[in-house]
Amino acid sequence: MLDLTTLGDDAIATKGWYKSHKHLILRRFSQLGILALFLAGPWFGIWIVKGSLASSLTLDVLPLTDPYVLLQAGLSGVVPETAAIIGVIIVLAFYFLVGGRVYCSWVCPVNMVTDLAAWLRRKLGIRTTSQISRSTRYWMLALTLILPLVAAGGIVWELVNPVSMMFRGIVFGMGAAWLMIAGIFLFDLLVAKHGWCGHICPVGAFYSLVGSKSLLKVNAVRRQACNDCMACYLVCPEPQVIKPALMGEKQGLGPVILSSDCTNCGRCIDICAKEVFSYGGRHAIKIDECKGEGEINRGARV
Amino acid sequence: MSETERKNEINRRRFLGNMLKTACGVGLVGLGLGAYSKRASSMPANYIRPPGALPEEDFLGACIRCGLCVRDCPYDILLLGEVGDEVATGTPYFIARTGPCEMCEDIPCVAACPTNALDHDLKAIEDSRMGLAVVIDQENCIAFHGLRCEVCFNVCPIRNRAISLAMQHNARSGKHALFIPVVHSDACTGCGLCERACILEEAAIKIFPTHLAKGKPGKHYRLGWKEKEKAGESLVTPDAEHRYHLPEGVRYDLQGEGLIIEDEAMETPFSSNPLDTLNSGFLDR
Amino acid sequence: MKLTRREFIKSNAVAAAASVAGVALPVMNAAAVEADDGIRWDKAACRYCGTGCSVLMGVKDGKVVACQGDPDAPVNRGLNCIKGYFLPKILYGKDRLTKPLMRKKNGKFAKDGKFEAVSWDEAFKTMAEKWVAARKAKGPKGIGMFGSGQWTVWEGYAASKLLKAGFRSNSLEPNARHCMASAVGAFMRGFGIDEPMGCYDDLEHADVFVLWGANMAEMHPILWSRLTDTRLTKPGCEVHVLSTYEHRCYELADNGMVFEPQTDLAILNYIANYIIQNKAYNKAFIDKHVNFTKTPTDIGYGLRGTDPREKAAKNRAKGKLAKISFAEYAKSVEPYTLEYAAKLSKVPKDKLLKLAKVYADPNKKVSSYWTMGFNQHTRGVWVNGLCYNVHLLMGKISEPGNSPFSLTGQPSACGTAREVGTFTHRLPADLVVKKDAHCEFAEKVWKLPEGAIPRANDPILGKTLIHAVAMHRALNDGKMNCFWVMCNNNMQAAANMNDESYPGWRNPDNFIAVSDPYPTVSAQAADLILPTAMWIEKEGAYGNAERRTQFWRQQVAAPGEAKSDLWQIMEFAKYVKVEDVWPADLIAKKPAYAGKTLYDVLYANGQVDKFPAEQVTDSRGDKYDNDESAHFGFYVQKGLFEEYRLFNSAKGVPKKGHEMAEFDAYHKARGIRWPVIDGKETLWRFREGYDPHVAKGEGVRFYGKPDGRANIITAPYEPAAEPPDKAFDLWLCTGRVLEHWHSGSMTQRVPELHRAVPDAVVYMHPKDAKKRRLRNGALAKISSRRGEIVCKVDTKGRNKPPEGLVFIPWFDAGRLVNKLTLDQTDPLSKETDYKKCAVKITRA
Amino acid sequence: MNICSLIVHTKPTLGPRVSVRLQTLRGVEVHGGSKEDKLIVTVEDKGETDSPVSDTMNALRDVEGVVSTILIYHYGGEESLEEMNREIN
Repeated sequence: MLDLTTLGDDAIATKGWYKSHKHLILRRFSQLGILALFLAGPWFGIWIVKGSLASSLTLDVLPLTDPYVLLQAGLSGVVPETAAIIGVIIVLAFYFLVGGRVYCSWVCPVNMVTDLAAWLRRKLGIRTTSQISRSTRYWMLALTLILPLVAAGGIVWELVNPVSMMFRGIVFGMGAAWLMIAGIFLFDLLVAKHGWCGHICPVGAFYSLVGSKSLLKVNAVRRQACNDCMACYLVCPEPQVIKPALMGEKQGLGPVILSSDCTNCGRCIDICAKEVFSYGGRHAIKIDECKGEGEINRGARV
Repeated sequence: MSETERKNEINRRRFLGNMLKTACGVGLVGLGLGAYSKRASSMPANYIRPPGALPEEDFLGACIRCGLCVRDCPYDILLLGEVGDEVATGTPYFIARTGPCEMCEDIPCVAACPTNALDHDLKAIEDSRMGLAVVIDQENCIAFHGLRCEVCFNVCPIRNRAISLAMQHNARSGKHALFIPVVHSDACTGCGLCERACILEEAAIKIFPTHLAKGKPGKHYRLGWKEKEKAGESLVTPDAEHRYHLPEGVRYDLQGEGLIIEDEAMETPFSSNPLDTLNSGFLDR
Repeated sequence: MKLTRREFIKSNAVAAAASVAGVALPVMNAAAVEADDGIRWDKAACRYCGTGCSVLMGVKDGKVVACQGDPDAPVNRGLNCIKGYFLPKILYGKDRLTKPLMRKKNGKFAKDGKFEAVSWDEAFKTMAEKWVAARKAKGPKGIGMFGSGQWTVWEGYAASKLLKAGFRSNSLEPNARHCMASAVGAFMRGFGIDEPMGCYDDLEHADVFVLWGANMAEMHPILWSRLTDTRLTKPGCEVHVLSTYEHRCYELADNGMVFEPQTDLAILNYIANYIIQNKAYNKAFIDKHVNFTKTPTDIGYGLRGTDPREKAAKNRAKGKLAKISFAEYAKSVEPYTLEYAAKLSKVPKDKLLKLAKVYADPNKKVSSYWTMGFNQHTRGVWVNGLCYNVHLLMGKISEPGNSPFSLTGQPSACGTAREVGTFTHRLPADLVVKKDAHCEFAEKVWKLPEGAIPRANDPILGKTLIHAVAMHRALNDGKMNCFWVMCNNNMQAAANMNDESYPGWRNPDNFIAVSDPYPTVSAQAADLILPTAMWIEKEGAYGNAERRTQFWRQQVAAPGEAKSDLWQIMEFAKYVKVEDVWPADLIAKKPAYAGKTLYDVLYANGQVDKFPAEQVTDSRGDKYDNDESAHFGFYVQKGLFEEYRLFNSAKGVPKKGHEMAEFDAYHKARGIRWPVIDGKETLWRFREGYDPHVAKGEGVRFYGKPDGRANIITAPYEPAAEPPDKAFDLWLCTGRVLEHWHSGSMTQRVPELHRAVPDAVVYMHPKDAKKRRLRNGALAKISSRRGEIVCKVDTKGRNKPPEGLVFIPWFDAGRLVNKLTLDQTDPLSKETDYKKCAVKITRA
Repeated sequence: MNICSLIVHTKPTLGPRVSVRLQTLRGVEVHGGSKEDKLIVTVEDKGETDSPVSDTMNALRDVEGVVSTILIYHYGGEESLEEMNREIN
């Protein structure tokens, strides 16, 4: 078994610390930056973005609205304002292009919590995990969309949704929401690996559907160079998405990670000492440039 | 059954089993959520929704908890429900006693709402019905004891229409009047300025959600004088002229004060029309 | 539950902050809720207005913890207005002054220095030095004192002695000059004796009420409550309201009239004309009790002599009455037809006619009430008089329900400012310094050498009279160098702050002392601030508008080194020697006074110090402190009051009619209405049966005048000093609101009252606002020829001005409306007109 | 002996953090209100020389996250600490 505590050392050794954490840092910048934009108003009176992830107004002109929550509202019988519809179209178009779950890894604040839980799991060597189906989230998604139709409380999911709760908590006031966040953290740490984001969260499920045909993808473009170190699987929050692209050459599968579960987080790009992965377009399957080196590596592995 | 088939069979069973398990689990979560939502959709009576808010049940369906209304309130009175608050998480409300609605003419909170949870058809703030002011504690409201307070009346932005003062005789002091604040639901917006201004330690006038504040008369009953006023005449044949047996000096005013005994002792040398006296020139006589 | 004192105080502190912040604390300390056990109740007159409600104050552990309206008080029967409800809180504002503060630099007084705490000794030493120097260098007008209708009776009396007898200066004025002087002027001219002939019982006996420039609904809340009750319960009762803008009284009005400012003069003349034309006047009454006179016209506006309006005036400040016949009088009001009055005043004819008719109806008892609308008027004495004319023509005066009634604004404008003579021209009990005989009598009572009190036109000192507005001008011109302001906030209250008040106070030649419990606008502009023990922190007496004198005991101690105004006046007198301020020849007339201090001469004169200090005790045996008695060693208040009583009871009293009861009687009663004769009080004056001064068979006698006849004084309509024009196109009227008292120095420190009305707003007509692209709640800049302020627009509030007029209350220290007003006065009464000047309004 | 209570306005949502910072100052106690961004704070000293309340109140203003402070109540007494700590009923 791999020593999880030294995961990524290889990449640091070959590429240096920065390159092997580049996307992680960029993501944190993105997540915190978005929070900062929302907080600049209430804290410093600099009003760039108002509202929350559910719906916001940037510089008093650009409306952005979360399609998932608006869909729930719509199901409970609401006709939204034009601004909200425009906002939804902009958001949908964006995630349609860059991948729905980019929301999860580049925007969602809960990601920082669950990433921390995953990191601690590795550092502490916690291996216990309960069997929860990864499809649970789609069931949850279905549930959250049915509830507004049948239950009395309107957008029921928003009563407990930790994703919006955490963001709103930071921007408007936390209340007891930290309990919920702590619950997710402990759940991920002690109960199920990638339990929340990878199995249960219907928000992720929704965005994964939004981005199922997205253009921006991670591409195992130099998959021949793979030395089977397993680092990418271990660090990936949705490891099942890697295999078809990385190992699928034999089955005639392309090197692009096509699964919509992929969050485009780029951790695999960072962690790989052999620089197998890179971002690319959905249809870019140029693998020839490094074939030679790939051959050698595979040979070595065999 | 071949090895592969058996494997497939096991996989299918496991798949079905897993699916059932997941479905049951999610179903349970759903039941829990449903129950919780019912509880969470009840709100303390002193939590008031912003102007234009849809009826509570619709509001909870329409509000996407974005907080834009909170941000656009120029007086910073709107709060967002936090987890643990007795209000649906992330939904806006205000508490009149500490921060009432200042009734902006352009209603920025409604303009900010992306989903019509705050109804964009609300064009004039005077038409909003956030709640209804109720003079709830008539024992402690000092106006009911005859003290000259009237702060609620004076701060009310719908002057003299939402709150008026009913002037009554103060039987206790015998020579003072009471100035009793009376709220009129046809004009009160529930802004809460009165509740904030109330000078008691605990306000005697409070804003309540309209459904809690208002009674409802029996469908069958009409107030006769109001119906007559509406119709402009009696609903049935007008009363015939009445005539009575009366002694000298006594009249009977049917619609007015009833029996009138003209007291001769009270007679003065003056006509009831002052002009008769004024023009009589008796001083020059 | 056991608590330490520290915890208890802290829990109170926390509760106070939480209630202000509107924060609910999870567990409030049980100490915050107290039982009523151990509260000592005692009566007092309410601190605020001239209504004179009686209140009971509850004291526990040396602190006022509770209050209630006095259920046994005839005025208010246990009721209060909203200000009275919060009376205890005015004592405990967080920023009470507790130490004398003087501007200093390098350890010495400096006009441009910063305020530093000093001892009373240092404060008075510095002050006495300045006062003596100014008195010597500039004469009697070199110094000045500005007192108050909120002083207690003996404070006013002691001040009158200090200035008039001690410093030999008539530079003493009360803030009542801004408030009641016009009423006084009209009483003296019309009746020869001050204060209303009726009493509050008129409120139950009248059939018709007419309000002339009195917003009783807000300014005399409890009286309004009585008036309203009569309107509700008495068949046929009518209420007529006149003002230059619609206010809360119009809610009850049967005949509400909004007239063009200054045209009340024309309306009253119209009513008189109507009565005469219809021969409705009471000829028998007129023949027996009335003289007809006329007053000089075109008298100017009390502005500085350099003002072109003054130069143009033919009879500047002249008021000598000339006798005329009834026919001449009738002719003088003849031009005031209904058409003319309606055209000038813009009041519909039918409304004016309705008003005239009620006055002219001999069967209707009419009570007219007025306050600042009449008094703060460049023709204030005239307009007061015109109202008396109407009542006198009809004989509707001095009997239950028929009453022309001048309401006072302040709690003791009558009791203190007027009765004990704190005006420049007055001495106690309606005596005046103009008359030698009056001065001689006062000198006798006060045990002074002859000629000690400066005459109005003194053979040696020259002209000695100087009124309030002139004092500010004299300060500004450097002619007056020392000024002591007590118990009022004249920097905020006086008109034309920018051009007169402020430059005058900050004139480097001048030394300004301000005595106040709080750091007011005046205190900020002063050089020496003296911390004051207020209201029930001292034994006191107020006299209300119906001649009712009410006493209270000292119920709590003042904080820190704060001392009552009485203490300050008397203690300061110790720092001045007779030689400092009296010429040698005067001292020579009374050699015993040589080398003495003013304190010895004025207060330790064997008369004031006649009553030894005693333990003040009430009928239940509760004991009360008396800090002044303890300090000076005798019962100061009693001594002063009893000496004042000599002005009504000593041999050779020049004027009768002001008789007071003995000191001790007042501590037992809920106020007594003077004249008090044989222990009986007087309800209606000048009427046989009610007034013991009217002999049997006389029916009515206006005994203030030698011939027992009142004066009907004809006066025409004359325009205001500064009507709106193109540049400044709106009338500005200023005034008060129910929730705040005067400059707000007390009520703005009550969180609940502040929350109810936090800021002054400009009330204006929605059309006027729209024309200036303003709407309700918008910020507006209001500017006049003298200054500008910014405040919020209110088009929907309690006051509804007509187009062309705006109203701004003056309580708000953050929006000083007197930067805008003009220092115009009635040339006769010298009272400022705060109700009419021209402003313009733009978006801020 | 001085006891004062103040309302300390904090930047939005910073109430709890400021509350913690304030309690490090001598004689300062926070009694609640952090949810409204308005803290109810008492300041007390034990005599004239020992860190007078005025200094502490000035220090309050400089604490990060504090927007403004308003003095609501001031008790200043001559009593000794012993007197103050005596029980009342």
